[in-house]
Amino acid sequence: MMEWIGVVAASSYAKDIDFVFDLVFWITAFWLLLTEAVFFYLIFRFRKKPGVPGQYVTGELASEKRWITLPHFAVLLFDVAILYFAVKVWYEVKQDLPQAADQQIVRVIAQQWAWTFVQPGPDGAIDTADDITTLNELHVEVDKLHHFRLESKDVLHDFSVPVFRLKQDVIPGRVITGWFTPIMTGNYDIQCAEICGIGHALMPARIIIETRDQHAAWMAENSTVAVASATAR
Amino acid sequence: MSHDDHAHALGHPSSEPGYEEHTHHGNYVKIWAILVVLLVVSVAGPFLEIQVVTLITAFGIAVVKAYLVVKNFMHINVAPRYVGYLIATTLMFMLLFFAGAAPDVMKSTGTNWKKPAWVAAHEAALHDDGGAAGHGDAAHH
Amino acid sequence: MSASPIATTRTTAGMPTGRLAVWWVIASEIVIFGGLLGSYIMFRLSHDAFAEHAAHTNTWIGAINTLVLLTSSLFAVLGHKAADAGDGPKAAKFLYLTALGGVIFAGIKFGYEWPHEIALGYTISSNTFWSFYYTAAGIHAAHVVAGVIIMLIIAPRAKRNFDLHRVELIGLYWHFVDVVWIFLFPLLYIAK
Amino acid sequence: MATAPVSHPDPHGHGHHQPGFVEKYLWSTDHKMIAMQYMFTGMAMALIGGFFAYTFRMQIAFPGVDVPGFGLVAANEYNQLITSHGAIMIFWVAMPVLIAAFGNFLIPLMIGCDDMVFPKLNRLSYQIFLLSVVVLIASFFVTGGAFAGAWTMYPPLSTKAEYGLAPLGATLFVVAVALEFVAFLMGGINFVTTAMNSRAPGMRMYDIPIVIWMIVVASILFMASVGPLIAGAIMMLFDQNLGTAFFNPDKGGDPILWQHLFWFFGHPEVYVVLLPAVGIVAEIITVMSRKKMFAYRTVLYTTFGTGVLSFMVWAHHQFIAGIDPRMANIFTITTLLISIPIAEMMFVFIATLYGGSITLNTPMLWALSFIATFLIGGVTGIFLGASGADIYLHDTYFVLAHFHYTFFPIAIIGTFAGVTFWFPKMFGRMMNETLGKIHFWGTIIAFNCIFIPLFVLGAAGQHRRIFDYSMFPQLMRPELRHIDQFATVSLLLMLSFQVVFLYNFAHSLFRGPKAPKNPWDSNTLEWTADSPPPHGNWPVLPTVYRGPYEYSTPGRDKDFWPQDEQH
Ligand code: HEA
Ligand code: HEA
Ligand code: CUA
Ligand SMILES: [Cu+2]
Repeated sequence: MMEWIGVVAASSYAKDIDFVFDLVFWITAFWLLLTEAVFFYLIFRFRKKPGVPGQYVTGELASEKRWITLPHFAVLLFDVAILYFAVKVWYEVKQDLPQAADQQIVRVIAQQWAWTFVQPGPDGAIDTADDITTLNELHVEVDKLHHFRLESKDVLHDFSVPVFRLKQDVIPGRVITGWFTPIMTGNYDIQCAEICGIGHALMPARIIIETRDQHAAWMAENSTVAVASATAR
Repeated sequence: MSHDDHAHALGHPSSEPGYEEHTHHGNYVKIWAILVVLLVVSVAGPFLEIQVVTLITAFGIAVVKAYLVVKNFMHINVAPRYVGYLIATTLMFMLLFFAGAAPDVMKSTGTNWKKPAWVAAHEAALHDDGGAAGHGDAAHH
Repeated sequence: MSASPIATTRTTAGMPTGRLAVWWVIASEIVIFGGLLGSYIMFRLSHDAFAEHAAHTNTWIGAINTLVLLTSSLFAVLGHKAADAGDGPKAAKFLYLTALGGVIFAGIKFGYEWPHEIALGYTISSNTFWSFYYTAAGIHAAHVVAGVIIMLIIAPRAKRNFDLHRVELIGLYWHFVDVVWIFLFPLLYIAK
Repeated sequence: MATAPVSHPDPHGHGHHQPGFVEKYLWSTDHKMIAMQYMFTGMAMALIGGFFAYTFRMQIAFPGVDVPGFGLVAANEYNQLITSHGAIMIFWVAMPVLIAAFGNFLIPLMIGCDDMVFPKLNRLSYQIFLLSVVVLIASFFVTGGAFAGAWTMYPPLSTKAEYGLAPLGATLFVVAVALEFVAFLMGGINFVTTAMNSRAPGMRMYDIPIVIWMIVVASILFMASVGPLIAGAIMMLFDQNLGTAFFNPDKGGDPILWQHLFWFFGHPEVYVVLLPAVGIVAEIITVMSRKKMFAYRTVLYTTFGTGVLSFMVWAHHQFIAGIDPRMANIFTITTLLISIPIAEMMFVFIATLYGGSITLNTPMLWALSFIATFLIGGVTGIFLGASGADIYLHDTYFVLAHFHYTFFPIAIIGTFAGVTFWFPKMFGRMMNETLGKIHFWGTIIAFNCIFIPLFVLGAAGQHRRIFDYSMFPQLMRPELRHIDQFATVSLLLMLSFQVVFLYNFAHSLFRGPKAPKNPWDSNTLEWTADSPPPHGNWPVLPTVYRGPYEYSTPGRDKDFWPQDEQH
């Protein structure tokens, strides 16, 4: 559904989230159409006709009540199906934190109204002098596991990357960790999805997903700057 | 449908509310005396300096005292039963609220998150306790 | 249009209207205090620091105030008994005594305890413990004051044997305020 | 005609003195007059809220346009407008109209008593409500302007001036909301006590009309859920003005605590407004299809079930907000479960149509369209309740479309249904059917044209509370912009159709044909009183002999059997 609307699936779990969406879509579409069909049919079938009085149906008899209890057990079954996949995907995206040998850590710092991204430089460790700090631009390498750490300097914000189907509020006073693995290259929106004051609409950033080589080149170019400015300080 | 069912619901013919049924009045002074004794115990509890004892004398006794007041002074046992259910339901809802909120608010770490600022703020407060004055004006600009 | 509607005199729920309404008031008050104290307990349990702060509250004053409220509750229920017996003047006397308890409570709190603590530098903005302390005790004290005002309105009428059932209603409310304090006392003063 | 054993001791001074204008319209303790006060206030607020919707929808569709009648919508103004729009529509339209106006009007009339049990408390409740309106409106005009932090008021944005919101506006906003809660607490206690204690002789539990049950359950839900938020509002006021730090993480508070306090109330609140609307719809459907309510008791049980469950789902609004991910699983389960009682309720209403003799007049059209559209709102809630999908959908226009597809049927369609149905009883005159149908079709078609497109925009990733999307290339695709424009144009259409309603309403109020006592051949007690009922409602209060839904009972020549008719 989502790709049909025109949002690509650029993270490893985007398709799973889309799957939950599609599943719910088809189940609820089925129920909605069924209910509406019965509903309109009944309105049409039992419209007022001269000489035809209404019937006296209490709905208290078991044979009548069946018409609402059976559907309601069916709804329960469908609910369980939705639940299963919803919780499974939730676990995968939010609860689980996969580890990999070469995972990349990104610190995402939100403030009114800008995003700061801090990544390890060539030494591979975060919070060292060669960290690369970028403003409103996140460069990541395709097919690589990234852990992000969300921090806020002032109010609530929300780190939302629609093409990843990823969204997480950023809470001042907390550090929230999460992960993503980009699976295609490109240049996409990052939005702030939690109202954060006057500039809430003016807090866009870009995520730039690069191939391994491009990313290495970018890092080489920027780490020197970082090192240089760090030593200059 | 029989009309007799409805007859019993015709209600009391009372016009002055509350005067046809009198509450049984017990010995209130005795209850009061018990409450005061319990109060003394709960104040004395901490002097033993055993945390468990303090907790029991503080909160166990609070529950007992509340029970005594609700039963003997508020006469909940002679009120219709739904009153008890009503009060119990609201208390249940509060427990529910606590259970839902505590995993975030009471904890300082959880699955994939932690609260460094919260911990730091409270440690800072602990260290300069007593010198609490002066914080208030700094907070508000 | 002074006569109350017939609606008020009916009792299909098996209880006089006024008493039923006061129980509903109490139910909705429980959730107000429940939300506040629930939040307080969450903070309290997660911070050892709170115990340190709580050590600066004055247990003796808390205990005296508990005694005052318990005693005023006794007067309230004795007033109820007198009202049931149809003895308006006696009921009014007990109501005044109850109100006196409320006044003493508020007097100790606003006249001695709080000024003392504020003078020591523990203000509502000192830290979250003191914020909760003043907020919870303050909301409770507001209930005490409201109760006293209502009693002072009811008592003169009760004395002339009018609206005696109101003596019971204000009593119910007053006991509830008492019960809230019964829990506030260990929460704010004892658990250190 | 019923002859009740209870006689009226005091005919409320009829003929003794004529109440003056103030006493009659402004200082009245009569439940019907208070209901009208609530309704007209709510109507005025609906027009304000609708006007706000017009201003910011114009800005979304045509960024930077000089909105006719308002002017330029800048970033901060936009936030103020949506905040006020959301708060007004929920707290000052849906609540006063559905709970207070219909509750006040219907409870005494439908249970057969002469007034609310505490008429003066009732008057006070309206006055406090009016005060809350005044405070809210005042907040638009103070320095810095109205509050702009969304109706959810999440701290720390809403508590600290340094984050750019006007502190006075924020304080007044919280005060207004708190006052409104106090007013509805008083009202709720009155409603519940009245319905419990003052039923007509002979009216047993299961003889109470569904709408009364629903209003009572809604009031109870309100009373039981609002407490923590009242405490929260006080804490927030202290955070804003006294420098406390309940919600300020730098000094040891926790912003998430507010979210829990808010949504513990916020979710039950949506059912608080849902239930009365559903009740109104239930009454209309039975009357207009001449059918007994299908499985009356099941409706009650689903109502109670919804009520209890509604206290267990609140954190589904916070899935993404930083709560512990493990808790989300529990709340997903409860959230999906709540679909069951509500589905059952909807099935019951649909089953009620079976075997009926359905008249499609204006009230019935509104009632039926409530079901048709609310179903869409309901099932889209399931997308959001499924935690896995909410990761993507949270705070997008999908959420927005979901809750407008629930709120609009409730607050607007349900209100129109109730107003057109009870208008004869309220004002003693009939409304015009033709104008009513024009208004209906115009509104309902335009409504779907506004909000169906917004689902698509939400699925495409468009976020809420953004005044201008030009910073987001992915959202600036012309297809998406066209969809937004289509929605806005549909809104203009819908607003223009409201003129028909307002005209019909005002015209019928003074010029409509006189209404008979019981224009719809309905069973419930209110239709046995005069239209409009006098002060005291009946010269002799009625006695009840049967349930409210005895339509088309076999063996009778009339197809209805009023509750107070002995034979
Ligand atoms: C009266 C209004 C109302 C009503 C009735 C509902 C009803 C429901 N809502 Fe909605 N909701 C809101 C008003 C309402 N909501 C508002 C205002 C917000 C946003 C607030 C904000 O952030 O500003 C919101 C947001 C919201 C969210 C948070 C989204 C987010 O911010 O990320 C969620 C998530 O679970 C949710 C779920 C539900 C569910 C499951 C129901 C259920 O009750 C629906 C149940 C009904 C049905 C399911 C339909 C009938 C059933 C069938 C036809 C059978 C077939 C069904 C199945 C097989 C499942 N809602
Ligand atoms: C009951 C609730 C309700 C209702 C009815 C509406 C009605 C409408 N809403 Fe509202 N809306 C909210 C509740 C509601 N909204 C909430 C809670 C928010 C979230 C705020 C936030 O983010 O903080 C929101 C936000 C919101 C946004 C999002 C802004 C953003 O996030 O950027 C948008 C955008 O399109 C929108 C549009 C509309 C439109 C076009 C209508 C139209 O349907 C309006 C049309 C109005 C009328 C047609 C009035 C008709 C009434 C009468 C004529 C009077 C009749 C009365 C009687 C007879 C008594 N709304
Ligand atoms: Cu940052 Cu919105
Ligand atoms: Cu909800």
